[in-house]
Amino acid sequence: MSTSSENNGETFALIAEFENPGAIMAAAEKVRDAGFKNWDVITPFPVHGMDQAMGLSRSKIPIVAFCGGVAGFTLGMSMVYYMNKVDYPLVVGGMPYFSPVFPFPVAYELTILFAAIGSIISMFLFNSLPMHHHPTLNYEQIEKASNDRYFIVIESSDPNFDETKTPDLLKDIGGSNIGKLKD
Amino acid sequence: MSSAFPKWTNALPIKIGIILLVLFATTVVGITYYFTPKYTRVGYAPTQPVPFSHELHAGQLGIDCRFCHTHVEQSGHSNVPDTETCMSCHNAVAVDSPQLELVRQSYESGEPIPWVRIHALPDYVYFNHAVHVNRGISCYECHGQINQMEVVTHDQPLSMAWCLDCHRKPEEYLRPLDEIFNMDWRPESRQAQLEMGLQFKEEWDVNPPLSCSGCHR
Amino acid sequence: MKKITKLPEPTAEELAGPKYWRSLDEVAETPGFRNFLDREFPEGASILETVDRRHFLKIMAASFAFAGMGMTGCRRPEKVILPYNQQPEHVVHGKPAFFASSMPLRGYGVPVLAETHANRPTKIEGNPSFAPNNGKTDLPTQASILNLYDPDRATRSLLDGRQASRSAIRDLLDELSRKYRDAQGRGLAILADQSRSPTRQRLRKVLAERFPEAVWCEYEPLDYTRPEKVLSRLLGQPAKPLYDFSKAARVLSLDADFLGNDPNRIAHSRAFAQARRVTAPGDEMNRLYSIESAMTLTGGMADHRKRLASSATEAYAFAVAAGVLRRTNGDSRLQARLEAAIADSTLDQEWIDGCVEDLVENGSRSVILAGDHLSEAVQAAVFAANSALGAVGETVSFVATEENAAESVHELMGKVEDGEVETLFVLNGNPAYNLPVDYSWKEIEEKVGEVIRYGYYYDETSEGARAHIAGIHYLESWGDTRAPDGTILPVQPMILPLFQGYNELEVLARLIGMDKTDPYDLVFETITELRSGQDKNKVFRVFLHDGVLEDSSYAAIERSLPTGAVSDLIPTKAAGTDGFSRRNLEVRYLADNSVDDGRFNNNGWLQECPDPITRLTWENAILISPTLARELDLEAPDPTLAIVRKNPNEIKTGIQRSPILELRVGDKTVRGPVHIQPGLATYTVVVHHGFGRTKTGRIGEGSGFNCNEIRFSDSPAFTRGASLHFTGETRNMANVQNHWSMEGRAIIRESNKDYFEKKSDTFHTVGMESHTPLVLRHDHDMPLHERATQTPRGTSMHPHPELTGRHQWGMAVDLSTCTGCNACVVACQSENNIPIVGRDQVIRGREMSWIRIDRYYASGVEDNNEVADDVQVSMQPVMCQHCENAPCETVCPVNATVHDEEGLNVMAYNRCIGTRYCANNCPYKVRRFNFFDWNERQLDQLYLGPLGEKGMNELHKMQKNPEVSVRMRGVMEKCTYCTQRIESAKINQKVLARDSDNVKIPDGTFQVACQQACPTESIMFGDISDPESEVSKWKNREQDYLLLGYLNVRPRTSYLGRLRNPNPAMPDYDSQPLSRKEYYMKNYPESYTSRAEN
Amino acid sequence: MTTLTDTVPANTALIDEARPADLPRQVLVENDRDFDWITNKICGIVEAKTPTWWWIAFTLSAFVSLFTVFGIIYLVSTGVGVWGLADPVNWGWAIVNFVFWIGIGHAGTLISAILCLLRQKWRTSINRAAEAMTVFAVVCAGIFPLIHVGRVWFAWWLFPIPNSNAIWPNFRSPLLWDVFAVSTYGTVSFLFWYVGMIPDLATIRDRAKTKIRKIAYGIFAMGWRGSNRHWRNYEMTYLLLAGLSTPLVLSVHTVVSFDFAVSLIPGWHTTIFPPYFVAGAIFSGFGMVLTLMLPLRSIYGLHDLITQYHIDCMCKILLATGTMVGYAYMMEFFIAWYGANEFEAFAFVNRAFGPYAWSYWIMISCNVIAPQFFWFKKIRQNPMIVWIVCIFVNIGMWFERFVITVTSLSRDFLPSSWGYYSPTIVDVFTYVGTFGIFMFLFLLFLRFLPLMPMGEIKAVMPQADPHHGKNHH
Repeated sequence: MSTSSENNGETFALIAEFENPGAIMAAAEKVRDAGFKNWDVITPFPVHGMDQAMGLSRSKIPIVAFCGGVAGFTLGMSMVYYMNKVDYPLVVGGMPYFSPVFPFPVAYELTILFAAIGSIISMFLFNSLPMHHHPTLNYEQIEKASNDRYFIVIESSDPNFDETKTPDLLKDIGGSNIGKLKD
Repeated sequence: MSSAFPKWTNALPIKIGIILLVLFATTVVGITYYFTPKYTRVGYAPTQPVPFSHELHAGQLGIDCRFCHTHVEQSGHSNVPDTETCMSCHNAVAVDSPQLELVRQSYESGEPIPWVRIHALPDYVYFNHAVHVNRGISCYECHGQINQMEVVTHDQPLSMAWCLDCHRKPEEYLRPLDEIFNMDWRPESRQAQLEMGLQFKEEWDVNPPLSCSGCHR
Repeated sequence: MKKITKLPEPTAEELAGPKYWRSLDEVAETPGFRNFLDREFPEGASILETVDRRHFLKIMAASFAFAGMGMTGCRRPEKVILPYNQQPEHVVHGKPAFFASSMPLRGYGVPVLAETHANRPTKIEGNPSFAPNNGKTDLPTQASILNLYDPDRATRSLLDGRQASRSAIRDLLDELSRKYRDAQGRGLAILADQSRSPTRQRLRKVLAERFPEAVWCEYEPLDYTRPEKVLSRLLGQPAKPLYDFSKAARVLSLDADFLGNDPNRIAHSRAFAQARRVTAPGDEMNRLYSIESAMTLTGGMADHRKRLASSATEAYAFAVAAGVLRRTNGDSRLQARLEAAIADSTLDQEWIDGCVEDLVENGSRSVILAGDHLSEAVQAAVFAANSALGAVGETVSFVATEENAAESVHELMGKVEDGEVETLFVLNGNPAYNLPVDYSWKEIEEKVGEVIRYGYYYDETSEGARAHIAGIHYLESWGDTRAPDGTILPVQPMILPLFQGYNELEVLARLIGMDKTDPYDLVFETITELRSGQDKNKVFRVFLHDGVLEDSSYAAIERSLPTGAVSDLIPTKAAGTDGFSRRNLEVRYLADNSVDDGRFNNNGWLQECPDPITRLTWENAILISPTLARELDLEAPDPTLAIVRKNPNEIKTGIQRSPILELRVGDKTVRGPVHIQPGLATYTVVVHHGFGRTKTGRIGEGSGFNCNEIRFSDSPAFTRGASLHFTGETRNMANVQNHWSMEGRAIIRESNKDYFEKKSDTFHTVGMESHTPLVLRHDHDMPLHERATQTPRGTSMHPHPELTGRHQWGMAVDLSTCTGCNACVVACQSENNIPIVGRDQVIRGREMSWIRIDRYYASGVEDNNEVADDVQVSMQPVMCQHCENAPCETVCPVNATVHDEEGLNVMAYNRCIGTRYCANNCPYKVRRFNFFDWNERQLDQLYLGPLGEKGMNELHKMQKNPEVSVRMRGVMEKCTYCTQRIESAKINQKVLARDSDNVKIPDGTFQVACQQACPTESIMFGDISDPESEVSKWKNREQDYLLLGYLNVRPRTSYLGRLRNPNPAMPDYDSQPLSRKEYYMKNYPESYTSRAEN
Repeated sequence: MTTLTDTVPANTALIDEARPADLPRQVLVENDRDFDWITNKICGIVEAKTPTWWWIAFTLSAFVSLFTVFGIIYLVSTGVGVWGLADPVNWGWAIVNFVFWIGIGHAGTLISAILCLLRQKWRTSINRAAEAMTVFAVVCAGIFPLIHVGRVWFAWWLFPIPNSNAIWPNFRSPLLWDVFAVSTYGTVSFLFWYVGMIPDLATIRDRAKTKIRKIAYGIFAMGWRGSNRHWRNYEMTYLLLAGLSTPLVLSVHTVVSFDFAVSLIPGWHTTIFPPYFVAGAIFSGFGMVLTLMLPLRSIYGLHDLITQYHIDCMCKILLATGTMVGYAYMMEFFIAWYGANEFEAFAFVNRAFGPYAWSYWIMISCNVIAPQFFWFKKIRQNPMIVWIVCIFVNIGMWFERFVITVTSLSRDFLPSSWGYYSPTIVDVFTYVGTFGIFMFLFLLFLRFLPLMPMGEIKAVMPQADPHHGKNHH
């Protein structure tokens, strides 16, 4: 067991290392099938098919992006309508005070801007990032996680978690270097 | 391996975010309040070289505005009276008042009295007094209750937005021509003002300019 | 309650008159006013250095000054208002006042009204009381106001090299007076400029009485008095010809620039335009024949123009006169003499016959003019021809002028040579600069005991003088002048002298030793004497108020011309028409169209005002004809110096680089850059006066060369025997127009009168929109006044906001009558506070004028890459066109330029951030950008940025129109249709209306600046939503077209196409104007001939 | 991975012959490098000691960037007159430079976004640097429209900020569209770049040896830990950004082209501008990417990551877009002739044969003729020649903007106002300085940030496939 000895806190999770994408994929499927909820897979790159392997649903971010886009477009159009037609209508080049044509570029850019910012912000929110302090990051082998190793983390808060059974499970599914993550 | 980030750092981003948000909001509100003419101009009441009281002259004594500001009905510029105008009364009234020392001096030496300017528009704004007072806009609308001012105070923001308020809705401010110089005249009610204003607007063909050429040349 | 203004006594009663300006001097007697003025206009250093510009001007009350450190709050700097201590009665704060005066210029005066703000004159307008001019002005008159505020003017008198007080000068004059009274005037010579001032002439008479031996000499480098002298001699009494072009149907000008450089140009232009204006097909139109050596404004207007050396004009003049006499059965002896004189001359007889036939046919409705520089014989022959035509009394009248016996400069020089002159008193003029080169001023200075000089500038003449007496501007002076028709005009001061200067009349009166020396009294006496028996004060008051002395014009002489005396003047042989070559050139010395003979050399507006023909600014050039240029190139030492570029049509790098050539006349030479000028007589070289000053102000310094250095007294206006030589140097010229051809585009639309009669829509059958009518579809047939407000606007896809204003402003410019005189350009500059930018910036192309007058040449050949000798000139004033669908507005990101309710394309300087996108998108290129802080920075320090001096000269500040913002750097500006005048008219109308709805300005209540100045009345401005307004009538004429109409930007300014009226009987007749031919050649290369002919 | 051979019956020899040869699957990382090698390679650049050449280049570019700084100080303190502008050419180098830089800024987002959507896996080795290039180019571009105005201190009026003058910007103006387009583009490009970098920053953080380094990278890594729950949202966001950036990147240059196309100046007023500008932008962007990546490849020995295949792909894109641009040039002439508008016809004749003909022919030779060399494989395989051609493309594209902006303005409707524009020394130095700024920023990027997206490269490697090694043949 190679958890950090200085860290005497409660066990936050168990972590196990895997060699390659194929191994982690198979392992993840097994953890999923074991009914765990609070667990995670740590990979240096997004492994194709891992979402299904972990039993994760489709991300909700597109909805936010869509709302952002609609908001941006509406804002653009209504801003121009208010400023150039309602608040201070001025005859400019014999053009109409408002037409859907000339504010379009502005509304279009705002659509994109709001959608993009919406999706990025929601990505951070959904991921609870930024979170600079996390037990996983205290794992001394974590450097490998962003290089060429794959980990499964099963948190102690999971109802199925068991101090003794779970490390066995991890070992069974091919994990090595099983350690404890402390908070 | 120990993390460089202790646990408390997790709360930092949100805290910083909130601080930034508050800072931003304060700046916006602050600029809106402190850096607009409503604050920078209104209330300006410098000490004048001669403690002339509009409250006394225009209020209590009831002297007409045009007695001193003689050209206001003909000229774009409402003139500041010359010393002679003062002395035409003060030859006889309050002849020895110490407050009038500078006026007497000026009369004798010919040096004009250096009044401090209060209502100053930028160079590129061409406001015309004559056209306003001849067409139903009272001194009161811009200069406030001047007949009650012991010391003249900047009463209105005189910003472009403020000018436009009236130019867009002149009916809210138009009054009978014989009440222009009556600082104490008030419409009976808002409703009455609107009715009267609309009627004047119609009858006099009041149509204030809303584009640049009205004021900028 | 009315205030009583204390005014000094003798005039208190007169001052009660509500409108007129009595005497500033007297108002100024009051201590308060004195004080105000002293503070306002201190000599030398000004205490007003921290003054806030516009308020300084706008507020009557003296000035505003930042109260410096004494701020009571920290919110803003405190400003101080200084009221007039005692307000002059007629002054209403913030409202301009107009006073009648006149501008003296070379003998005659131009009647003017001076617009004053807070007693500061800011703008000159014409005085409409003087009927011949109808309130119109010319270029120098418009610009003269700037001379008043010229920081380089002589601010102090100098005596023996030291500054002299007023009393020192007074003592000097008294001393001279005593000295020469004893000597009967022996040894005193006065060299004066020409002047018809009745008071000055009265003083001269006194002078002649008191100093019988004194010499009075008058000299002008440009002398327009020869016809007068000849006529006086012929008639045996002082007389001069006075032309009335409004009655002239046919005009032949023999080298006479009567529209350009002529003392009576304003009245000429106006009358000429009247007779030329065609309001509908069928109207009469005059026809102008011109024979000239230089390309002048008159030549530009000509329907038939013949290039001919000035020295060869005599023969043509004789031939014309002989032809007229023959056809009218005139004096046969004279005819014979004339014919004998031209027996050997080579003449274009066909041309002359065609022209003479036409003149004779129109008889008394024709007129012939000869240039003032042409020989006495020519003048006489032309008078005789006019008499024979029956024109005398109709189109030309001989009027009796006053006696004006002055000695010529030649006689004076004789006396100087003989050592008879001890004191040479130079009254105005600048002989050291502009005497012919054979009179050496240096020698004269040495030969005479002392030179005392009275002048406005400290110039070349002042340099060697013992005393320089500082003159004052006409706007600071009391005086009088005569209009060219003899009407006496007052010169009244609008302002006390800004500096310590003397009135010319006062100086003269003191020199004479008169008791009364106050110029006001002198003028008062002169005028009231002329109207003896009437109430003096009333006469004088009316005189000052109206600005003219009624019924004082010269009376017509009924006596007919003695033809015998004429024939005696005719030489046996007319001056030769041949013998010219590139080694034997003729030189013609002309007045510069802007700076005249150099008297306006330090006037920035005039220096930067492009010559209407060459379009050069800031300097003169040696003008040569294209043929001569090609011939000279054979001698060019290396190809880079060639005058004619491979393609002179374009100036490739945007800068005109001219070789500097040396012009040799006799043993004298000048060096100057050459400029190829079409329309010159092939071997005539034209040089202009007015440049190459060695002692002038900062503006004029280093501009051009002095043509007087090759001008000889025996041939002061033109000479022969000159040659040109390459020097190997080149110079970049500040030419504001790089390209002379219209490129076959229908920009200036022209038609011949007879073709227009046949096909009145001829101005609409050219240009892109003529074959793309869809562009203008929907409202094409709508009446103008409806089109102005109800706007489907052509084929636009989108609805347009309606223009809801009470008035809809518009302008029309009549190209048929525009001569290109530039009066509008400077009027606009003066009205709208337009800065000058300096020669260097003009070369870069950053001139700021809001109106430019485009000048195009058309030679009627397909490949017009090489400029031809014979061209037609077309002028087109272009200013902001106030497009309804303004392309500039659409692209401004900050709404700094938008439309107002009345159809103006307004420009809010204070909103502009200076993207310059609007200027790019303007198809007319009329927007001007403040690349630097022209107003606040010295023109020679523009590139120093903040390291340079900052701040506008106090004097220049005083000229600025307080009703117009002075623009800062980084903002765009352009013609506003004088929005300040529109607003002021609207406000006045509203003030009048009070509680009525009578707020519509009646047509003609006000004029815009260019319109008001235009001597040919070619600009009309007004409300186009009113079908009865004058401008609507103009716009409804057949000739009306829109410049670049196909763009559907719908300009509010339209042009009335130019009509030419050539004579089909002439050999150089063309069925179409040449620009029209070029248009057809370009657009219909195959079928153009048939089109042009039908 | 299954191929056709598995499914086709063995006896169809005829078909076998007719069937095109089985294309070998292109190797994106050569020499069978493993994940660890990639991590070390890319992080190594950041972690290694600062090389001397970097210091030299950095100092040099910092010095050159001072040109722009001083140019701007002089400009703002003295006036726009220090440039060569004058009537009628009121836009000169500033706008040319703006469009030039914005054009360059297009390749990055394009590579990231469009190629991402088109599943062009070869983009991975170049997209990070290209995105960085985009951001820095936008920075350089953004300088010009800001400083070219006459009163910079009022430039904030371009934004719709409520004010006591109660006046708003004019939304009809293409310049205002520009304000929105360019600021949106700058923002989104930056975010796109940054979001893409987060996992790599986490890698560097995890490898960091010192605490300062750990914190510095840590802050920007936002606590990324490679969790698959995060990857899920992250991937979706990245895909969305790619999807949003694609229309954005097309719209930005379209809007930039509107600056010209919406006006009525002959030579500007053409409907072909939006596609033509976009093609030109892609063209110049790829030119710049190659200009930067080829030297980097040899300096850092990235031949295994930026393979010949990559260069080949980019050359082909250059060839395609260059030809499109050439087509646009031709089409402009055709329309000018076919439209029978004398002003427009003149404008184009004037371009090719007028006083600015020299710039037109520089443009044609660099943009249309130079890329034609890429038809030849030999040339595409010679990095030196490719690099030289790319330099020509950069030059040519600058001249394209010069030709469009200046020649059209210098001679428009009224011959009386024709003129000629020449830049001043201030114009030149301000422009040259922006290359300093660009290189300055790019060098900082090279030194401190991951040059390539390690995660993405790994993801497109065969080893990344969970089924790798199981049923491959």
